[in-house]
Amino acid sequence: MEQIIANGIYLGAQYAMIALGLTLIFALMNVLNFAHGQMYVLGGFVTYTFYGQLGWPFVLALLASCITLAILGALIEKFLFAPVIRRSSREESTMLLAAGLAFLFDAVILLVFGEKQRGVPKIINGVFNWDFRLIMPYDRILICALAILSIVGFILFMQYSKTGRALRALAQDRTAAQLMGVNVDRYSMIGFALGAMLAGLVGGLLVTITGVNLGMGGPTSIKAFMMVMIGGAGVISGAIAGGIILGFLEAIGLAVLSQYGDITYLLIFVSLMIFLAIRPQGLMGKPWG
Amino acid sequence: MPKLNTFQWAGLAAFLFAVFFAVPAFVAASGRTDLYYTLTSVALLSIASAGVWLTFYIGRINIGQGAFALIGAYASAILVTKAGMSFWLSLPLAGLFAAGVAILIGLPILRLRGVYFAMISLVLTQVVTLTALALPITNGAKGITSIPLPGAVSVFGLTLIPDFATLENPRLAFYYTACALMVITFAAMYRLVNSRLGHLCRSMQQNEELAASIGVNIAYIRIIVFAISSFLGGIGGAMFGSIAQSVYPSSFQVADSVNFMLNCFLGGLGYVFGPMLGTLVLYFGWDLLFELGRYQLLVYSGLLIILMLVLPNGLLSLRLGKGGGQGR
Amino acid sequence: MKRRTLMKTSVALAVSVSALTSAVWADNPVLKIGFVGVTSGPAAAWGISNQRSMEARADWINEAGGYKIGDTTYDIEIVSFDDQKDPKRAIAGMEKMAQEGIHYVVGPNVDDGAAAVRPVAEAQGIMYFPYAFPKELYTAPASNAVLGMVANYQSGPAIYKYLRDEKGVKTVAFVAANESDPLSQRDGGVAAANELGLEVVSDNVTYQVDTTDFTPVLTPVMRTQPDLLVLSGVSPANAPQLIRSARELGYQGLISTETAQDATVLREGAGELANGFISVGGASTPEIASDDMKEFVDRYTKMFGEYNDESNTKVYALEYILATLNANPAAIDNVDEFQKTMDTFEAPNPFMKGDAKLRYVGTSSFGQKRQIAVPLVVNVYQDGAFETLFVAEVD
Amino acid sequence: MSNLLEVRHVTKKFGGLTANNNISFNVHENEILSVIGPNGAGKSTLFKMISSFLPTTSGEVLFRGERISNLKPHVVARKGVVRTFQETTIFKSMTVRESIVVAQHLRARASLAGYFWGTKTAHEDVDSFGQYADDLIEFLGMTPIAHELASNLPQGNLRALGIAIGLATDPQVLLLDEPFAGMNHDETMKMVNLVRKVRDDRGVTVLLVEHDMPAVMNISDRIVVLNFGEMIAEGTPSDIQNNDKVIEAYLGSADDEIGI
Repeated sequence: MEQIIANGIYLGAQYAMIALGLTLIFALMNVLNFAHGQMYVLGGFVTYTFYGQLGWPFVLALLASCITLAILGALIEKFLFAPVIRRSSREESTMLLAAGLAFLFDAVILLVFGEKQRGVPKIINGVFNWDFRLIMPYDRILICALAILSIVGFILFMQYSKTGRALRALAQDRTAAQLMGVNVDRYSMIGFALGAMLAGLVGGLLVTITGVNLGMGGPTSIKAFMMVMIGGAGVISGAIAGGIILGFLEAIGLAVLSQYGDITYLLIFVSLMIFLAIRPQGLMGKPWG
Repeated sequence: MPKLNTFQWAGLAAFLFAVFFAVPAFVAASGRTDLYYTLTSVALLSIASAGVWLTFYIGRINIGQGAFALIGAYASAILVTKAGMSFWLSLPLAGLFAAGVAILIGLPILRLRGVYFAMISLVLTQVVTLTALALPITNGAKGITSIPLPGAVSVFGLTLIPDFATLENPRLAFYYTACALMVITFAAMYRLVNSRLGHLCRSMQQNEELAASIGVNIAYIRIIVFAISSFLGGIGGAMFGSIAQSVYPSSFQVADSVNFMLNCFLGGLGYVFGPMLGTLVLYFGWDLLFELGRYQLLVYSGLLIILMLVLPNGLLSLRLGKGGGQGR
Repeated sequence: MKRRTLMKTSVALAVSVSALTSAVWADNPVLKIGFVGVTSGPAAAWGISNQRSMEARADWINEAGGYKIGDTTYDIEIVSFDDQKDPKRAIAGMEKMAQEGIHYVVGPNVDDGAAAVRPVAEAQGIMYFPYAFPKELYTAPASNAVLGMVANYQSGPAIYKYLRDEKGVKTVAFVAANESDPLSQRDGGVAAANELGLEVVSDNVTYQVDTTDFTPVLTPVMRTQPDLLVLSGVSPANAPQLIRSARELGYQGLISTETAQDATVLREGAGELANGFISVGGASTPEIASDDMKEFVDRYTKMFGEYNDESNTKVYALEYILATLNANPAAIDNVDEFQKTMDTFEAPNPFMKGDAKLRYVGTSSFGQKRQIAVPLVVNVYQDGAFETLFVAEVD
Repeated sequence: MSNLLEVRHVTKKFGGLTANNNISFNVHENEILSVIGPNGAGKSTLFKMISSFLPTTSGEVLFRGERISNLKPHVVARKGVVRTFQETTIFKSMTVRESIVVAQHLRARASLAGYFWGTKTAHEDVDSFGQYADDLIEFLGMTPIAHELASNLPQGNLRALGIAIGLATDPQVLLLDEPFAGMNHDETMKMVNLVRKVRDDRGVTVLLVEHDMPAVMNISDRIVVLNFGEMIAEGTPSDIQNNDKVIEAYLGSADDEIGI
């Protein structure tokens, strides 16, 4: 039982962070960022390069991941998404762009970092073991704590900083924000950069535990979509709730249903579909997000 | 009920001529027999993409067509291998089965709109894959292999379709079959879009509430359209199963679902023939870049992004120029 | 105007790049050998190690002046097709090979692709060397597929038997990814273990390939306290994480798999926790690697920056194709001749010390010789490198 | 005069909040009846319940003695009770004529499959739709803009387009949602005349919700007044003008544009 809760919290925290970036970008620009998983992988590879290969301190490498992805996000928004959104007659057209970007990242990652699974030295050794009732390696506890801290930091940032408030206004109502004097173009770019940065940050954090390989991008995006759906698209609290719920579903499902083998995920998917049929806007979303 | 003008008749004739005569003649002359399979794939994928396009037409972003293609592939494979049914009978049944599943699933999920529908349809592909892995009738992880080639069809002793296994070149037979199916599909689509159902779909795409207020049974039309869409997916999947003579849970994956959607976007969502063109360009694009080796994906995705920047409303918007968004 | 120039430029760019790469200049006539497999996306590692080992070997041959078959010396050109792990694409790839006049193809890497290309290969007269295990691919009436490695239902029993006899293993647990290939391999492994009289204590735990935390997956397995944990068909990406999770959960027993792994990946991903991990490799461990093998590893490393231990096995397929053609030059464009030669073919194995032979096997598994004999080298990982545990042969 | 539409004890609660409490009134055949009230009086909630776009909490709405509340909106439309929307709810990328043609689909005699195969009935339908659309466009004086895209029309025309779409379904009762909102005096007068013409020439009964008092006084045969979800008055325009409760309600509310 304790183990399930601990696993749930650990998974939930990392999932929530992945979902946060995705939902932020969605809320601001109505873009379903298919390339989110690839950004996460890229963040992992940057940390791998600086921490694992060049021997920088972990925190600096993490910072490098954040900065790289933020810059990348800003550039992508400015030169790709913004023009396409401006000129396209249907906003869903950005999906093609996002998918193209996902392919492009996959190609670049393959060429630059190779096809192999990569890993970095552990940050801390040792395993916390409470009488075999609760087993958790120390590095996992640390990463979990860092993830929760980052989430709290992000919430505080969105709540109290000037930028955060502007972003929230923008997410709520683009036109109204414009009327209130928010520089929509600029904050869209900042928001996208921030979303990409979050992806990079999780990637950097998790590379210490799971390692990283180029195949992780697509499935990560899909998981992130699911969390966002559970919580409600474009809502920050929803993304966090969705991440934690999915984390717990996995932890519980794998523990309870293990003897039935292949059905944990099937059940998660099916119950998600039933849930959405009953509550189409997710837990906290606005209808038709 | 629009009548085709002379120009359109000429275009249609040229298209049919190209598909059924010029291409085989070209292949025979140049010896590029690998083109048959490539073009067969394009035809079949564009059939499935046409289904996706139709769901776009009622304002739903459908990233779940891979699920129905897989269902169709399995339905046909099971009917052929386990029940000993003729492939030609199993083909429409596979489509109908996919449509039936679509109705069951569509009842709850078609109420969702926007990204919610998009994301849940994406999950659908995984659900079907996982189900195929878990079920005994689909033979789980081992898939269904050694499916016989389509057999002969004869009426009163007259052979309409020969037994593919006896043909020297089943590729050509598959090519003709796929192209015939594609032509029928798109003719039907054109007809449908320009008939009352198409008009009602358009009204729903633009405003579901207003459509309901003028008496359109939106729930019913959504289901009908989703069923037709999935029927097409099932047909495409069943054909692929027959060509590969095997079906695995991974025969159609999330990537396929995404590609079906991309085909529609690339061709242009406002144009019936968009999915056909989009499939052709995306599939052939990949094939043509084959020479680039390790840079294939890089160049491919780069071109995709550039295309999107230059023609954000799809390839067909080029022909119609600015303000042609409503031309169909 | 502007958009038109942009399009023109990009088209021109694509054309010129393709023109550049396709112009391969050679004095000798060129023998093309194909590769159809996955070299992009999540499973890229499988195909890339394949493709690179072929390219490295071909390069080496060409540098040495070519490969002599009959009276002609050929330069070897590798034609690769990325099937993106999509069986539909794999068919297209095989068609492409037929179009290029290629009769010998390595790949595909997975079950569904290997099954899907069978009709084309048989119709077009192509021998192909998949890395997929389903028996119907190699059993008559199937004729054109040759298994390019040791199947898990062959290596599994050997490993389990060794561990039962030498390490006193009595109970086994199986874990597999929820995908076709690993699940099939798990079922094969379970059958083999039962046959050997081992007790299978857990065989229904599966995981999604994209799992980032294996602790919840492994917890129920660890509760059964097996002597041996088998990671059926585990991908190199998942292996280190699974090992790490199992060890962190306090598991003390043995861990093994029947697929090839990479030492660097294990070291980076699991560190010393991976010590004692048993996997199946080719012939690069110092005990058995010949000088040719060492040179191959050097050349591969020089060409691509980093060696991949999976290539130990994957280098063999090309060698077999060439050596068989050498034995019967008539087979160069006639796979019937090739199939005839397969029954009696024998040549020295250049990659192994001693008098090991290249020959076709598989009679006991498939009823016909449709498998290349690669040494079944069972390795154990120790501090960043593999050590040979034992070497066996398949018949 | 017979009762075409009967609103009987209709109540709507959102959680603990009562939006409409026990509202009852009748709409007679061929009359123009307006529901008015200050902002937040519950007009649009009532409007949505009559057109079945919202379910009632209790009570029912009858049309020719048949219950039409708590049904699907399209079912109510098929019975002949059709609502309009405010101007943003249109078929944006259809022309005026296309919109009107689509809206006639309830009059279709051929089935969906019939249209697909192009049966004789379907062809006749299509011809008659076009004919009817042209007639209606002329009737509404929209001929000059018949082939304009809806998204390109100015606001005033959009409102008329909304009414045209509603009329195209050949309704017996037309429910108008704030037809005069945001219009200046001239535009309002034009719209008043249009609505009257619809009733007079086409025999369509009209129920509208509105808070523009002068227009309502001008156009209505009878008026129902809501305040805080309660019905406080019902009667002819002159009755209402002199009703103390109504005057109090309007003077008591802070922000509105009263015309009394």
